[in-house]
Parts: sequence; C-alpha cells; structure tokens
Amino acid sequence: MDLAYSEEQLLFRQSLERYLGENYSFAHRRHVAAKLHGFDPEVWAGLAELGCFGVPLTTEHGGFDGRLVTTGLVMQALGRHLVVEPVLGSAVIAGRLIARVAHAAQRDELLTPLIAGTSRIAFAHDDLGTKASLKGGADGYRLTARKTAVLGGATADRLLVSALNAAGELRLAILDAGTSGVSLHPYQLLDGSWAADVLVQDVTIGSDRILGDGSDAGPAITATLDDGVVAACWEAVGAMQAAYEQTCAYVRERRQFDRPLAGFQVVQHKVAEMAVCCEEAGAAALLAALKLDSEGADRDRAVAAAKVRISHCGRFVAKEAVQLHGGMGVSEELPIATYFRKLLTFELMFGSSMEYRRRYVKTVIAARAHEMSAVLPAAERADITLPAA
Amino acid sequence: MDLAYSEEQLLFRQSLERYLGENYSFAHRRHVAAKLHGFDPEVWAGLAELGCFGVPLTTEHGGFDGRLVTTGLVMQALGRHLVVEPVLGSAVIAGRLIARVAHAAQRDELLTPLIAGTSRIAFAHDDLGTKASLKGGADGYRLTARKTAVLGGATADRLLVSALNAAGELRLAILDAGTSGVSLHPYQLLDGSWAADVLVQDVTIGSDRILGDGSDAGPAITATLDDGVVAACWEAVGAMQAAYEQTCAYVRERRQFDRPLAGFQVVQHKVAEMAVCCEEAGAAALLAALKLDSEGADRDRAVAAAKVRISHCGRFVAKEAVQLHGGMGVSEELPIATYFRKLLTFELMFGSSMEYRRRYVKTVIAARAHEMSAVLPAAERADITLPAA
Amino acid sequence: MDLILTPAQRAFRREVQTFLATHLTAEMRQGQMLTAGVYPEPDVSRPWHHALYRKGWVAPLWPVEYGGSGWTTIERFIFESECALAGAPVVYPIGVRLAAPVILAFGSEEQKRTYLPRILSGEDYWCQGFSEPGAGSDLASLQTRAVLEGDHYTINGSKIWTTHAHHANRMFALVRTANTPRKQDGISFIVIDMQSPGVEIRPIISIGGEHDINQVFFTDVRVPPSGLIGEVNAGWSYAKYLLEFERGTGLFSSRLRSGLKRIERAIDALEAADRHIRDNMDLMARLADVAIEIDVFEMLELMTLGLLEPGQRPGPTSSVLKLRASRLKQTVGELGVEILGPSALRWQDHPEDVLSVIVPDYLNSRAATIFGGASEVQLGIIAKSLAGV
Amino acid sequence: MDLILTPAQRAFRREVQTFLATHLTAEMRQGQMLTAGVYPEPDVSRPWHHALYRKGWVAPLWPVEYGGSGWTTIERFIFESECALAGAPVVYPIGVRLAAPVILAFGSEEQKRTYLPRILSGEDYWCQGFSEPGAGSDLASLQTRAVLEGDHYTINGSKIWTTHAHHANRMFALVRTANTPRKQDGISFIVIDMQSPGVEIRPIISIGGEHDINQVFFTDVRVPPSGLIGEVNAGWSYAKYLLEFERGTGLFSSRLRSGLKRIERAIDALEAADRHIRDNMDLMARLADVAIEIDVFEMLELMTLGLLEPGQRPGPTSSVLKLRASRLKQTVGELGVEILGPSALRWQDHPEDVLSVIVPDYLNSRAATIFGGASEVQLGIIAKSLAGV
Repeated sequence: MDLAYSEEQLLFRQSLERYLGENYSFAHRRHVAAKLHGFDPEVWAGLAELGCFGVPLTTEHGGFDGRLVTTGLVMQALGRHLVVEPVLGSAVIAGRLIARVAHAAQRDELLTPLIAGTSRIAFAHDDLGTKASLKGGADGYRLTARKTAVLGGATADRLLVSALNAAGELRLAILDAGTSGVSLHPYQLLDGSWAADVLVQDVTIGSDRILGDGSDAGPAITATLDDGVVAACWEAVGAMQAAYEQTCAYVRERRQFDRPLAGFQVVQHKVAEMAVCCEEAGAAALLAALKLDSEGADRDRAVAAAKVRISHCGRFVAKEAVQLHGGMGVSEELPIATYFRKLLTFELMFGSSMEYRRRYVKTVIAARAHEMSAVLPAAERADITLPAA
Repeated sequence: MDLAYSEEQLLFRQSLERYLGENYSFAHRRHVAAKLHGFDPEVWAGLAELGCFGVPLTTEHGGFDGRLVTTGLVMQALGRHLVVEPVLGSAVIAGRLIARVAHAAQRDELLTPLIAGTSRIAFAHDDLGTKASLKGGADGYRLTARKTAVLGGATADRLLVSALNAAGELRLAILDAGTSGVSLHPYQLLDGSWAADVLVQDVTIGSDRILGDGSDAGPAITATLDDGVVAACWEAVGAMQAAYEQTCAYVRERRQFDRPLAGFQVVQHKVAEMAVCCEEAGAAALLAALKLDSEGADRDRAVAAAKVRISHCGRFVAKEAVQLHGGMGVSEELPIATYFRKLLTFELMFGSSMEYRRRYVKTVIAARAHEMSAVLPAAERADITLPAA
Repeated sequence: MDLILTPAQRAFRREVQTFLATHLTAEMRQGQMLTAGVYPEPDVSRPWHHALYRKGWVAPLWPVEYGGSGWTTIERFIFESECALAGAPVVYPIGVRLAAPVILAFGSEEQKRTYLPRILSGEDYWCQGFSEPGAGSDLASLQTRAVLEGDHYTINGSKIWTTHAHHANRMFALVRTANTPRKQDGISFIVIDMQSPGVEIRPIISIGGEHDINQVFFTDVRVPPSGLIGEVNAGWSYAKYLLEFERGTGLFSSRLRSGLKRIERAIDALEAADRHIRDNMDLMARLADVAIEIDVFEMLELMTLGLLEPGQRPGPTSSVLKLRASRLKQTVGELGVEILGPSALRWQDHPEDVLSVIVPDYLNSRAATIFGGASEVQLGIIAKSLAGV
Repeated sequence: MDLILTPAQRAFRREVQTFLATHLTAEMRQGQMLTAGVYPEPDVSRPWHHALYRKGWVAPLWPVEYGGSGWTTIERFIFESECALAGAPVVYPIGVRLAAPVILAFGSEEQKRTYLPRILSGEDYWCQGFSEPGAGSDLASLQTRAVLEGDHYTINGSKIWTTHAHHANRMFALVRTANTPRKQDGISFIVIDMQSPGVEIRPIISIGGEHDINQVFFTDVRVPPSGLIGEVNAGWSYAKYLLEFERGTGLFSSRLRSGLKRIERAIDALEAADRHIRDNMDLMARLADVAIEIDVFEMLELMTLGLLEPGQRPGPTSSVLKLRASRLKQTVGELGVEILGPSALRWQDHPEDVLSVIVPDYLNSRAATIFGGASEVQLGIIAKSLAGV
C-alpha cells in the first residue's frame, strides 16, 4: 500500500498549476467560453506540451502514465481553473477508448496526434434511444446516427461514433468531422464548455474506419465512461477546493458590522463544513481512481460511491460559497457563480446521483459487498471460518 | 374563513394545561410509565372530568365537540406533558370509530362510559397480514385474531377487533378484555406508553357484539385511522414545542466559556431553526385538522402532508434539543431524552414518511391536485377558461 | 375555526376568476412563464399592471382614498392565489409595495400627490438604492453621500444589486447626509430621478445569465430638496419600516405554487419528448416532498397573516415566512433542475419554452436567501425575537 | 500510489484472520453484537482483551518495550478492519488508549511500572474523570479540588458522564489544585483509586435505556502524591495531549462498517419474519447512501492516518475524522431504526437478538456528537486550523 503521490506526480501537478496560473485567468477563460466555442489553440498547445494529453495513456500506447490517479491530478487542476477546453472528452474518454479498442495501426494514427495536441477527437455515443445503425460488410459500411451532448464535439476534428451493427453489437466508427453527411449543432453547456449534437445521415465509411478487430465495443465503452466519470469527479474536486479557498479568503477580507465575516461563528462553522466536504470529496475521488487503476476492481462500487458523494459534497460547497459571497456570489463579478454552475454540471453529467445510487444497490448491496472494506483488497480467506454467533 | 380559535377552545386548552401542570410532573409520568403500565386511574378520571374524552365526539353522539381541531388541542397538551395514558387509542380512535359504525344502542352502551372515563376501549386492528377471521351467522360468530401493537391494549377493559367475514368484508367485534380465549401480551412502546399484542383464539360472540348494521367497516376504519394520524400529529407538535421551549430556557441559563450558551451565534441560529420547524409543524397539523373537519376534503393530501412534514420537523427539533442540552440531553436527567423518543415514536407510528410520500404521489400528484391551493376550497370555476399560453 | 369561504369571499373569488379570464392574455401568461428571476420584464408586467389599474386592483395595501383596493388579507390571499394559478405576471412591486408605503407614512402631502398616482398608473417605474459595494447585510455602513449645496443635494457614490435600474425612471435611495457616531443616525431617504445627469448604470449579469441587476454610479447628481422623504437623517427608521413592511406583507405561497406548476409543464414537455419522468419514483417522491412543503407553507402564511388587519404588521414571524419562502424558492428550482436531468446541461440552447427557463430560474434563486435580508439576518431576528435567546 | 497490499501486509492480514478464527468465540461475537453503546460490558470485552494480551496485540500504539505491538498504521488499519469484520468485541480503551499515553509521556518510571502492566493485562479497569456538572465542552472551568494535606491530596467534588465508573477500579481525573487567573493553569492530572472511602457512584440512565455512564462524587477522598501524573498544575497540557491523541489515533471506519453489518443481520431477521425490506427501493437507496458514506470515510481515514508513523499526530484533520465518524455513527443508527420501522416501536420487548439492540444503539449514538469533543468544538477547530478563519 502506497498512499503518497510520487515525486513525478507532484512535479507535474506543480508545473500544470503554474502554467494555468500564468495563462488561464478568469477573464481569459470567459473569453474562450463566450467567443471561441470553448477552445483556445494556444492553451491547447500549451497543455499538450506539458504532456497532459498523454497522461491518461500508458507508455505502451504512446502515452506517459496511464493511471487514473495521475489523470485525476490533471483534471483537478483544470477544475480549479475552470478550464473549458475539451480535455475530458478528447484526451481521457476518446483517448482511453481508442487505447482499449483500436488495433496498433489505428492507435498510432489516432493517438499520436491526439497526444501531440494536433488532433481533437470526440466520442459521440448518447443517442437518447434513437439507436445509431451501421449497415454493410467487409467492403464498406453505411452509418446513420443522431447523437447528443457530444463533449468537445463543437471543436473536434474527428469523431468516434458508436453504432449497432446488424448483429446488435456495438461498433465504433472513425469519422472526420468535415465528412459530407455529418452535421454538427454546437452549443454551450451549463459550465461554459461546448458540446455538439451530431447528425450522421447515411454516410459511407470504409471497413478500416471501424475501430479494432471487429469484436463488441460495449464493454470497452462502459469501462471508458466509468473512467470519464472518475476524471470528472477529480475535476469537480478541483472546482470545489478552489471555491472553498476563495470563500475562505473572501470571508477573511470582507467586513460587515465592523468585523470580518470570518469573525462570525456561523460563518466559521459553515466554512468548516465546506472544508469537511472538500476532504471527503477528495477521498472519494482518490478511492475511485486507485480502485480503477487496480486489476479486478469493483468498478461499480468505486464509481457509484464517488459520483454520489462528490455530487453531495459539491452541492453543499457550491451553495455555501455563493451564500457567503452574498451578491458577489450570484453575479458574474467573481468566479464563484461559475464554480456553482460547474459543480451543478458535474451533478447532471453522466447520470444523476439517483441513478448511481441505484447502481450501487443493484451491484454492491445485492452482493453484500458493502459489508467488506471498500479500501482493502478482497481477502483470500475462504478457508477461515468463524464460529457462528 | 375563520382563523381564530374560539373562546371555548382557548379556555379548554388553558384548563387542561393547568390540570397537567399541577398533576402530571415529569417524575409522576416516569412512575406511571414504569410502574403502572402507562395508566394512572386518578389522572384518567381527571381528564374525563375536564371533558377530554368527549372532545373527539359530536354532541349528537354524546360528545362535546367532534372537531379534530379541538381534539388537536387536547393532544397537543398531552404531547407537551408527555402523557402516556391511552387517550389517542381510546378516546380518539376507538371513540370515533364507534361513532362512525355503531348503531344507536351500541353507541350509548360504549361511548357513555368511554366519555365518562369509566371504560377504556382499544382498537385491535393491525395483524401483520395474518388475517383475523369472523365465521358464522345471525345466531353467533367465532372470532380468531392475532393483533399487534394495540394502542392502550395493556389497560383497556374492552377491545374492538377487526376481522374479515366470509364475504371478505371487514367487521368490528366488541370483546371484553377478560373474555376467556382472549390473551394479552402488554409491552411498553418507545415513547413510554403501553400497547399490547392480542390473541383471540376461536372465541364465540353474539351477533349483537358486531358493531353497526352489518355493512363493511373498511371505509370507517380508514377514515378513523386518518383521524388518529392527525391527532398524533398534534401530540407531536406539542412535544416539539415543549422541547423547543425547554431548550430556549436551557441555553439562556447554561453558561460555557464565561457566557450563556445563548450568546453563541451558532446556538442562536440552531434555536431559530427549531422555532421555524415548530411553526411549520403547527401549520401542518392545523391544516390537516381543518381539512378533515370539512366535508369532501382531500384526506390523502392533508394527512400525508402533515405526517411527512411533522416527521421532518420533529426529527430536526428532537436532534437539536438533545445536542444543545449536551450530556443532559442524552440521559434521563431531564425530559429532553423522552421528547426525543416521543418524536421518534411519532415518526414510526402509523407508517413511515416514505409511505405517506408515496400516498401523496399516488393520489395528489397523480391527480395534479398539487397545482391548486392546499388551503382554499376547490374552486367552482369549471365554466371559466383561460386563453392558452 | 375553519377554512370555508363566506358567501362574500366566494363571490370575490369568482370575480377575480372572471377578471382573469377576461383580461389576462396568452402573451402575458407566456411572458410570466418565461421569466427566470423575480420580476418579469416591463413589457410583460406593464400591460397587466394597466389592466389591474383600470379595475382598481393594483394596490391592495394602500388606503382606499389613495387608490387602494380595500381588501382584507383573506381577499388578498384569494386574489394572489388566483392570479398565480392563472399564470398572471407578477406586479412589479418596487413602487407599489416598497416606495409607496414609505411615502404614505412619512412623505409630505405634495410628495403623495406627486408620486402615488404615477405609481398606481404604472407611469413611473421605481428602483431601490439600498445596497452598496461595501454595505450588504450591514446596510448602515453605506457611503453614498448627499450634500446640501445651495438649493439642491449633490449625490456622489454608488449603489449595487439594483434590480431593474435600467428600466426605472425613479429611485428611492438611502444616502449619507451626516457623519454621526452611530452610523444609522446620518442616513436620509431620498428620491432620485434616474434621468438626471451624472447617473450611470453598469449592467451586472446574474448567475443565471440574465441582466436584471445593475450597479448605479452617481457623479454630482443633483436632487432638489423636495426629493427628501421625511426628516433629514431619519432615513434609517424609514428603511426599517420598509423592510418590515416588505417582509410582513408578501404572500409568497401562491408564487411558489406557480413555480411547481411550471415544473409540471416542464414534465409534460419532457414526457412529450419520450422522457418518462412520471414513472420515475425517485423524482416523484422528490416532487411530493416539495409540494408538501408548499402546502404547509401556504397554511403557515395564511395563519400568520390571515388574522391581521390590512397594514397591520405581523412581527418577527414575518422573518420565518421570508426565510422559508426564499429557501422554498430554491427548493422548487432545484427540483426543476433534477427533473430536467441531462436537458439542464444545455445552456441557452433551448427554444423559448418552459424548458429554457427552469435552469436560469434556479440559478437566480440562489439570490433569494441573500437579498432582501439574508437568511443569516432572518435567523438572527428569529432567535432574538421569537426564541428570546 | 496504490492500495495493493505488500506481501508482508498480506501475511499479516492472514495472521490476524487466523488468530480471529482461533480465538474469537461465538459468545464474544454475540456479546459485541448485542452491545448498544460505545463499549461492551467487561464480561464481553475482558476475555477478548486477554486473548489479545497473550498474543501481544493489546496495545498497538505503545512503544514495543512496554508491550506495544510495533505495528505500522496500515497494519493497525488491517487489524481493526479484520476484527470489526469478524465481530470481535471493542477493546475497552480508557486504560490502553487514554490513560497509558499520558503515563508514557508524562508519568514517572515508577508510575509506568505500576500502571502500564496492569492496563496491558486487563487487571486494571480505568475510567476518565474529566466532565463535571458545570463543565462540559468548557472543560477548564472544572471545580473538583485536590488539596495537599500533609502526605496526601484530599479530593472533593463530582465528575459526571463517567463511562463504566461502576466497573472501574481506577480513574484518571483532572482536578483543581490552584486558583489561578487563567483557569487552565490550576489543573492537575491525578489517579484515583475507585475503591477509596468517599467515592460514591450514582448511575445515570442513558437515552437508550442503558446504564453506561455515572456521576461520581468525591467526599474527602485521599490520594497519595504518587497518584499525581507529571507536574502539579500542568494537567491541562496533559489533557490536551490526551484529547488530541484520542481524536487522532482512532480508527472509526471499521466499527462503522460493523454497524452496517449489524443492520444487514437485522434485515435478515426481518425478512425471515416476512417483512420484505430488500424489495423496498426507498430503504435500499438509503442503505446505499450510508454504505457510500462509509466507503468514502474509510478512504478519508486511511489517507489521513496512513502516512503517519505510529505515535505521530495528524493535526487538525483529526477533527474532520471525529466529526464525520460521530455523525456517521448516528446515520447508521438512524438507518437501522428506519429499516426496523414498526418493529422499532417495541421498547425492551424483544428477545436478546439483533433487533433488540438497533434502537437503543441509535438513541445512545446521539451522544457521539456531544462527548469527547462536541461537533461544535470540532467545527471551531477545523475553521481555525484548516480553513484559517
């Protein structure tokens, strides 16, 4: 058991924090969100240079790390600075999905520019039950799909589109965003980042444009979306911590009734409750990432716990940060309102707490796994029995 | 619309409060609960003399009032003083059930001594699905039943036992508690009052011992249990208010760190939140009672709202009262721990908040009644239509 | 005690319903439905204001001789309930319900003749200049000064969070007219013409993305002494009167109910798009909880205000109402967002329909516990005045 | 960073499991399962204490030369987790974890030789004399005095909330030995023989109906100077050391997990009696929420304490752990009561099984946020030390 970040991880976090501190002011961020469809090429190049896009991928796949814990550190920093660029959609989700499914040549083709920052790939999956279809055979396919809320879809140059083939199995098709027959409706999300609805109307694609060796992509998609949830959890933790720290600073400075807000016991206790929430949320994100980095982990348990608990803690921190900022919290005068929307976005994305709670019931509770430690690996103890009580 | 208590109601409340203040100290209450199976004959006679047992019944039925609002005032006072005697089970539930179902001769026989305090009747209904049965016909019946949690069953002299007849309709049988074949297992409830499990083993009863004219007692039972819930709501409100008031007094008096607890802003705000809860709970109880006193009221809405909201508010008040009392709150040194158990009992009795919430969904939400005022009577407006928006 | 309407009350209700069916247009209802914030835009509220004006129903709380409608509180409750149910626009209250009571109580005859008719007719549109960048809940520390120079006051300083300043032609403001040991003693209440030279308005975008509030700058703005209400340096007591009046006369429950109704319409829209909200028992349980809170709050409001004569103030219980109403507004909004689920992620990408307004309205509702007396202030009042701690 | 056990850790875990399978009897497990409160009765905990003593595993936090087990924090975590999972009795900690660290840090060599071996062997059973009727969270205002009269101290006064005083043969107590301007400066830390003449014990019944706590009266009780730990009038700093040690070394998560496991057993018992708890999605969702909170808390505890050397103190984050653990204990208890539903209403009328212990345990858990540093105190520490406000 090793509970400390490595020196490399700490150095990496430090350099990313420094980069964002110098290059990603709140004013700049506002500009990117409002005017640039959530994408600043310079920032993207900067993040690529730091190595951010290679972090979610193992060296075997051309990446630099491959662990979700390290990916989490990237996402946490992005959350702190409210970065709107589509790192989650491209580097984490599309990147890891390609790594899981693609064959070697496709990996080289797709991941090398993705890591270098010269290509942005968006994963177009959710179709609200309209069932994207992939028809045809070895000499080519026809793809029809209506996808919604594609993260980073507004500025991606490539799309990874999931669709059902004739056998009812999921396949992933690679499409250039500019392909004729593909139309995009970009829009802003609640947190200021940009997504798109994607319409693919009977587009012909070559069989080499199907990712991988032709087996069902369903399990890889499920696993990758879980990775995405955990990455989003870290981003939320970063946002939460920043909102908390800015609130601490604000109540120390702002005076009312001849003393700093921090002089009021009620304010002190609220800030303390926020601190507790931040600690808890950090633990939840760390647990999920460490578990998903392990072999044979109970993904349901780790992901569901993180999403539910961080949603809860994030909601509390967001509300109190706004309340303690007063008018400054409910306006665009400070970043606080944006943190609020960011944390609300996190709650709504990838499914609600209620859904993850149900997932925990169906998998963890039903198997009585919740009677065992969430942290320690499952024990090899089958041969040891206790006397009945 | 009349939102003021009548002079009679206020005077009645005052005299009951005075009586309990003089005759029902916390020490006495403890003695009754621990040693007397929750029944002090002198107190019972005193309450009868004040007219408490006639309040839930109309003058037509030999009672003094018949409105749930006035009944509520009685229950509220009993709640404040943590009275363990079975007023709810006997005077409210059994009394009103008899008034609803019995024919005139039975009413005279049963209600006159009930109101006078010389007879206590317990309604034995809940059988945990074991289905009590009533077999036979005009010249006599045989009753078999296994009833649980019969309020006041520990000290009742008569039982009203519900059972299904051959046609699958509910009937109510009158039994003397001492009848051979009837066995009682008395036990204390969480709030200190006493209930009983009742076992009736193939007991023969005359046809005149069936309440009423032979029609299904089901609707009367449902309505009366709703009345019972509302009465319990008022009792909870009384307990809550007393716990709140005693907490206010305690924090004013008790000193820590060289000032009264009331000098701490966090304590002030907690007490204020308790005050808000008490106000809300009082409103919920009042609304339910007034609605049930009206013709054609939406009983589901009124009862469900009261049970859910008063449970919520009561839980908050109970917890904070204990917390603010510190060690004195988690021990039997003061009545606070007893108020806590009383309010927890209320939550658990007659079904949980979850169940009442479901009831609200099934009846109110499904009918979209929640879009209309809960307070104003349904409007006669069918012929007025608004232009479509 | 009962909730039954008298024949006169029933007739009045009928009259209101008929009036609504005749004068409330689809455009007005649509405008109110699409309002994400406290007050609709003037182009929505003005036509409705005029319709009420012609009927004599604009100002329920004014004396009849000045154009008040002469209603009892119950009638006002019925009126508000029917208006909200019908989806009528909220009458812009800053003139009618904030400025006018102060003018009526403390203004000169000439001020009454000048200002009141134009408030009543809707010709004047007021805004409120209380908060300042350095003075929020601690209002008395305000710094905007008015200096008497010859025949006029010269005003310099700034007000912030000024709702609809960009629509208003008049402002009533608190200004510092003397430096006194006790800050409260040097404040005056003054009327400023918003068209005066030296008044500048900076829009502030709210957390919900709307332009409702502003910062207003005063640079050597001239105001004639006739703009001063009451005595110089006595403004603080007028402001306290105003705030108590504001808190104590609001009927919030009907508007909370229309918030719930709006959510029902959103559910209908989602169901029409094949999102099965009504089958989701988790969401339905949440909806029931909120509806129950509103049911109970409605009764609380009625029993708190219903016994008062028009103009009579309810005392500290009004803080309970303000606190609960503001939290409930947030609860309703939060419920709406949860019901929208993934649809809530689209930021300003909806057609102009009910789905477009739920999220901004929720976000803006975070201000409800901040402005007009923050929750922390209300809790302090409740602790002191109700709980006596 | 990872959660994978090293081979040595896996071997240790295996050793603990084997030990439990060999030495933990059904009676011990049953005794712990039926414990409604913090500590089991001595007849439950003593045999287990002896088994651990023989193995050298009683005192993980003591230096090895005094009989400590020499474990790392991770090993201690594994040990606690396995013990809780197996249902082992809680080792009574007042001697081992509270008295001993103070004696080790500040006691004389003779005191160490006198007291420590008898704590380790379980021969001495200690209680803690801190709180007084007039000194709860404000501990320093204590009034019990020790006056040096010739060759002994004479003690007069009273301690309250003294857990297991009626089982203990020794007490460590804070007593006033001087009247100093700063109350803290006149306090000494002293060991009292509970068999001394003048010691009287009054049982206090807890909110859960148990006799665990007491008031202890001292009337001219003689204590030799050898009972004084460390310097006279320096007791306050020892007490602070003790409290920090107590907060910072507890591993709460494993015992919270066994609380959850106990609820699972209660569900099994209810299902066996035809109460279908596992089909109730509302209850299952509540269960999932609580299990998730415990999962996350377990990680929080591990990451807070896991990097520390044995004996090293974690600083103010320990207040986060204490706060969360105490609230979670209540949450677990409350969940248990909700699951019991109507069965929770029977007060002390269950057979001695798991259903009999859920309600008293919940009720007693209300003390968790009061004793050992109330939540309000922890929040104050967190605000000051973590948030810097």
